[in-house]
Amino acid sequence: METEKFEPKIVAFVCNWCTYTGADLAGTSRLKQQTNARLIRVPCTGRIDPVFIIKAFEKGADGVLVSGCHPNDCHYNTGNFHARRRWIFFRQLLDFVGIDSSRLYFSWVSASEGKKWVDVVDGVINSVREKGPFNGYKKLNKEIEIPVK
Amino acid sequence: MKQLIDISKELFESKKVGYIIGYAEDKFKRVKPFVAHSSSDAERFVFSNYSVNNLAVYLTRLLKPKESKIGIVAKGCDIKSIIALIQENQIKREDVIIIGVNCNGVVNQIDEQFSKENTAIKCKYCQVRTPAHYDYLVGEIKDVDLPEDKNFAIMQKLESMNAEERWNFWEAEFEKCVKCYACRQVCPLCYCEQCIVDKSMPRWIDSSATVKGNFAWNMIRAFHLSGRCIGCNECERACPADIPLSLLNRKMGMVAMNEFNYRHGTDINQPTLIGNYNVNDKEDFIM
Amino acid sequence: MRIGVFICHCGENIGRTVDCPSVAKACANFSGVVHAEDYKYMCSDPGQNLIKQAIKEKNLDAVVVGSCSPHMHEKTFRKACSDAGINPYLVEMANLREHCSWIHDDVPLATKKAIDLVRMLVEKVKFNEPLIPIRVPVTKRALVIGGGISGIQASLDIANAGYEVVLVEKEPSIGGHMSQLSETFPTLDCSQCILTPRMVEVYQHPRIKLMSYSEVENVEGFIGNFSVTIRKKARSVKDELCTGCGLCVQKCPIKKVALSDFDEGLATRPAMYVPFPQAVPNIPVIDRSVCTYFKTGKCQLCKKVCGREAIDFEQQDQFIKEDVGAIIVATGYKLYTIDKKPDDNPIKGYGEYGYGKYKNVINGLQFERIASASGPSSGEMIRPSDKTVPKKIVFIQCVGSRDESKGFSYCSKICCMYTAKHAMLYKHKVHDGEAYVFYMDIRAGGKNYDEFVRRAIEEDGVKYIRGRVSKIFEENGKLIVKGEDTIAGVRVEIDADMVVLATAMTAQSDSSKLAQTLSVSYDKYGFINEAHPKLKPVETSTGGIFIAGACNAPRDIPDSVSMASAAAAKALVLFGSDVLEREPVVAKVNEATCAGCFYCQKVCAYNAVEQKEIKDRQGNVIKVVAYVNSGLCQGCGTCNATCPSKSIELLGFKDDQIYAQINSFAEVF
Amino acid sequence: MNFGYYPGCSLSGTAKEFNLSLKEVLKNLDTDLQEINDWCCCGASSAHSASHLLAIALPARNLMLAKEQGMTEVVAPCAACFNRLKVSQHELKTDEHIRIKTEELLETKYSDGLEVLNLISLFQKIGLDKIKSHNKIDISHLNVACYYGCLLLRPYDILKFDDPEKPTLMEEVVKATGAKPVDWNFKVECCGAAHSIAHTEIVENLSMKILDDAVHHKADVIVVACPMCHSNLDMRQKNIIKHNPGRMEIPILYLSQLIGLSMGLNHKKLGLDLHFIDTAPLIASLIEKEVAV
Repeated sequence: METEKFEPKIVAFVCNWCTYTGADLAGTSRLKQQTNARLIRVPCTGRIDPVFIIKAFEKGADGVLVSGCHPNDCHYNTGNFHARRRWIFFRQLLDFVGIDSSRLYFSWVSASEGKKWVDVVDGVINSVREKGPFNGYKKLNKEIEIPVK
Repeated sequence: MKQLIDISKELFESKKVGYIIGYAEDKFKRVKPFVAHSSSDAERFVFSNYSVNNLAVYLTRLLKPKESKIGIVAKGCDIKSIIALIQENQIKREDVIIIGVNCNGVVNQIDEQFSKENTAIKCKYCQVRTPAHYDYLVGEIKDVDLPEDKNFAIMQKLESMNAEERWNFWEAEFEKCVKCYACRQVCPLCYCEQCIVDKSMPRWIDSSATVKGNFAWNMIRAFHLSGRCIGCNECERACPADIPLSLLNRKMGMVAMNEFNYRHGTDINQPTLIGNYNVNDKEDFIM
Repeated sequence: MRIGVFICHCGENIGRTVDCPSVAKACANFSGVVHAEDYKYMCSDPGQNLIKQAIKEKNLDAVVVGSCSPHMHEKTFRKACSDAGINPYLVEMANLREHCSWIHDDVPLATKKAIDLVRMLVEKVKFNEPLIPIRVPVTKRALVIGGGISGIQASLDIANAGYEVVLVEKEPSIGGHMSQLSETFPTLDCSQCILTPRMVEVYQHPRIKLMSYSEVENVEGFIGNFSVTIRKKARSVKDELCTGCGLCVQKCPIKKVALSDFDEGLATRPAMYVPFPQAVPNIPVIDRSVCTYFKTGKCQLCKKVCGREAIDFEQQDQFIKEDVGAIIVATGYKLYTIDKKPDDNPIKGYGEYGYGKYKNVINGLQFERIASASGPSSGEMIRPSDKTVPKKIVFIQCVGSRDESKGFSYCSKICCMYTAKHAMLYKHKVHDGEAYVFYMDIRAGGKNYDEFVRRAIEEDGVKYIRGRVSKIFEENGKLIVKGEDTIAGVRVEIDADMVVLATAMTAQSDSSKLAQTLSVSYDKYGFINEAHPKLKPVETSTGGIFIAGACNAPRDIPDSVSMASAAAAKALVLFGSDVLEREPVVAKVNEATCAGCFYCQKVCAYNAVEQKEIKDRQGNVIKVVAYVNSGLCQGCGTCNATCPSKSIELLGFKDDQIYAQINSFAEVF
Repeated sequence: MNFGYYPGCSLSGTAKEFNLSLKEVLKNLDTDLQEINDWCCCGASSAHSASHLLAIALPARNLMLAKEQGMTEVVAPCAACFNRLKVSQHELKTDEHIRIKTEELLETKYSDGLEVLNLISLFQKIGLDKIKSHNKIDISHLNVACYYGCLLLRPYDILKFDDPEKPTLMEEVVKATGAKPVDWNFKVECCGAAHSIAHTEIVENLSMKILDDAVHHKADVIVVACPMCHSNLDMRQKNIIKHNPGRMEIPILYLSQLIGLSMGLNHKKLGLDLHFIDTAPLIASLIEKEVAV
């Protein structure tokens, strides 16, 4: 196990209208990417609650990506603006408690930006891989586990 | 204190208030929150350097009297909480009568002796020793000798650490947390009827007092207060495990200040930070 | 819960990179999954039958299909499951094609990911609730705001289809800017000749309720169920009595008291006036700001001459409520004004062209009035300052358009065409005159448009100079136009008799206010946004509100008319059914735990969150909580994320559903 | 009132009379100027064509000095200096990269908050009523063409001074002196600026048009607030007339000189004898009027 190459686990929260569709376009265009990301589709970045991100880290994510429509392109007009304001707080809070910003990424990817999506995903996977596993929670999780005899 | 008692009595006699939340001494001569229901109760009102508690918390915990108002004795910092509660639809301005008190600093912990060293840290950076908003104003301003801001040094130290070191710092702190939720109970802005930590479907925050759950709890608590916390530091004072909770709130306050030049609880008509947006909000962190 | 998992090979598309049989096998072991199988084409008829059969045989109550993107076939599978008796909202799709097989090469890794993706949705579907589409009744009646050519067209289309229309126009007459035009491009047919019959048709239509000199004050409700308050401004004339004889206008003693808006300030009008002879309705208005009676209490000449006793000096603004199911916004445009310095921003406004300084520097609409047979000079080509025939005329295009520093970054679209038309009209009237046009590019896209511009250049000898004008100043009665010919690479100076500026088309000054009243989005210029630039050009962000014409962007007459008909068609589609079905993905409040902080209300872009009082048995208000109007909610879920106690949740994407997905993204941590 | 003062090079050389007249007028308006100690060149019209950094750093040095010396408002009478100081402030505020470089170069931290005033905004600040109250000589017969040139007004986004195409603030000051500003066409046209040396013919051509338009609109005098404009219109005027005969001379005054005249100050103290175009007839006309009264 120790010698096995580290493969980061990435959870991506994406909005239905822009990024999810942009990721669809990447697929339709057969743009190859690494397999580490797991997408969770929500209607809008406005729906993404910081507890999602904490929970993803708790569950063993090494990196989290949040992506939605560009400003002014939001399907729901203002969802991404409210989301952006929350992120400004949340990422600095996470950083302050020791989950630094090289584990939490944000992007605007529109439905037409299949290529950008691939670059974003691969970029995040690569930099988290370089950063190594997120041991903070892994350690805490081990402590809770009931030892199996 | 005569002024305070006179005003309180007058309010009772004119039937303007149903009760007044203030401070009184208990039998051990300790200054404690006290709800006066009559003129004679009001005789017991005191205000001193030992009037630590932020009484605004009771505004959402007590039932509003029928057909009259709630009176409240409040320091400059506590009045910010009252304004915040008004901003967030928890009370109506016309339902409270605020007896503002000029404050000359309060003690750090109730059982301590008031002195320069034992002055609460929040007093160090307080700008509202004379309240900004009130119906009545009592007390006098004296020169106060303030202690150094110990937290500032800790903040600086934390900011200079790398992520792992910060994580370890907080891990050590949160290990002490017993999830008693005193921080929540004492917070005037934690007025939710059901806290997210008490929600079991789904259970976002582990309710057992494990470090993992404590991380989630304290992060979410700070996040839910971001852009809202007015810095009364009651959470930290109430914490039996002495976790420096105010650091988290202070960090969020700094974000609100640096990014938005915003301070909650200063103006009833100010649009709240969360819940509004600016098209030009900073987004240099977004790819 | 009994869940069925169906893995599609999509021919080779998924099967090539994802080992579908082993995915199905792995899924069969997930808790709650009682059936898992794979098939070549799940979306085909046999594939769908497979699902239906399994639902019946295995008594499934939820389904996860691992196939293509939900954007592709979610509807298909929901329909199939619904046919077999499962609520369509208990069906989830794992995207194994666009998000897996098509973007990966490594079969084991892709297969592992596919299993993860299916597992996440199996976990989610366990928390899905059966949802029933929201049904709302439809009021089959339309409101059209704006009585220009777009509003007229939309009103006529809807009314002719058999539905009632309320047409609101803020001016005393309908007709809009088109009624001011002399001739129209590219055919040079007379504008009023083609417009006035339409105006009369509107007036006489039994199903159109025309409310001129009125404005929309307030709009409540949602698609199919709007309640609109309209302010009917006091005309000081009882419109039900007035016959339009015009005697009062003739007798009004203060004749030249105000500049005529219709003539763009080139002529005057009396205090009592009809904007133009063909006005519809032909009912005069008293301009109270200049009327002698309203200023001094004396005169009343109009009242004396009116045989029908229609004059009513005491008339007040009236507020009228109308219930409609659809709203079409056709409020049009106004021209960028260069005749005064815009407030607080001196850089805008073209001081170098001399705002308000030179009488003979006019804008395009003023030229239309000069050229119009019904204009102040009866169509004689004379300039404003001394009423002489200008022998040399300069047209400048893109004044305010395509000029970010001084005006707007957008192209006003119609100026190339109308400038060519102006130059032609001028040359047709002043045969020995010279016409120059300064342009940036000629944008003449449209049927017979470029031919039209070529005609101006080639047949009528209009001289086109590619370049900008830097300064206009007066010298010895001539306007010296200093500019640049970028093709010849020389500076040019023309001593013109008159200069016509093709100023930008801008949004109406109160358009953002109207947009806020309607809760539709608008851009930074005040133009009302379409819901989608390509696929929903006449819809707005709010259901049931449509747009037509230049309120959306600069637009010429044919485009406005076709857009108006499209908007009318959209309204008619709405009227085609008695009830509307909407996706039940809306927010719902848990009133027991809501603390009433109303942050949800602040973040809602659709005003869907309302305040609701909870009362005890005596009728005392115990607390105020949030309430979601599901007719307005669009299902973004921003409220859900904002609510600190999670007392408001978005159905279909509730917290427990997403939690389940996060909880299961990795088999082991 | 007290203002910081950045005279700049021109005011100690070719535009000596500008400096003289300004100081003389301000003395009478109870306004003190405190010259920035150890000021240096602002880079003028040449530094920015050589090095962007230098063009920012030179004015930045002066701004920093002013701050250090406790000033909050600095008057830069020369339009070019005004322009360069404002541009430097703007760049330092908006471009972090250049600010850091400048700070490294000057080994001082830069802080914003200094207000830079030009000649016109200085008089606006002192107050038009105050100027009016000091009027001693009636110059209401004087038709004045206010000439702004380029550097006072453009680029507007940075200078935020007056309408860049149709300015009026100088006219307001002129009105306060009692003189009559004329409405004319070329108040913001370029005079040719630094081409004065290398392409004199361009300057002559451009300045001629300005002079002609002023005369055409019945101006008796052109008033400027820029040493460069002054030198082009004043110094080149004789040659303009020589090369384009049939023209009348028109005196070019600094705004401060005009105010000085209305205050009845000594002509020599205002430096009115230092112009190429003789101001004596103008002064004579004032005295004549005085005598007539």
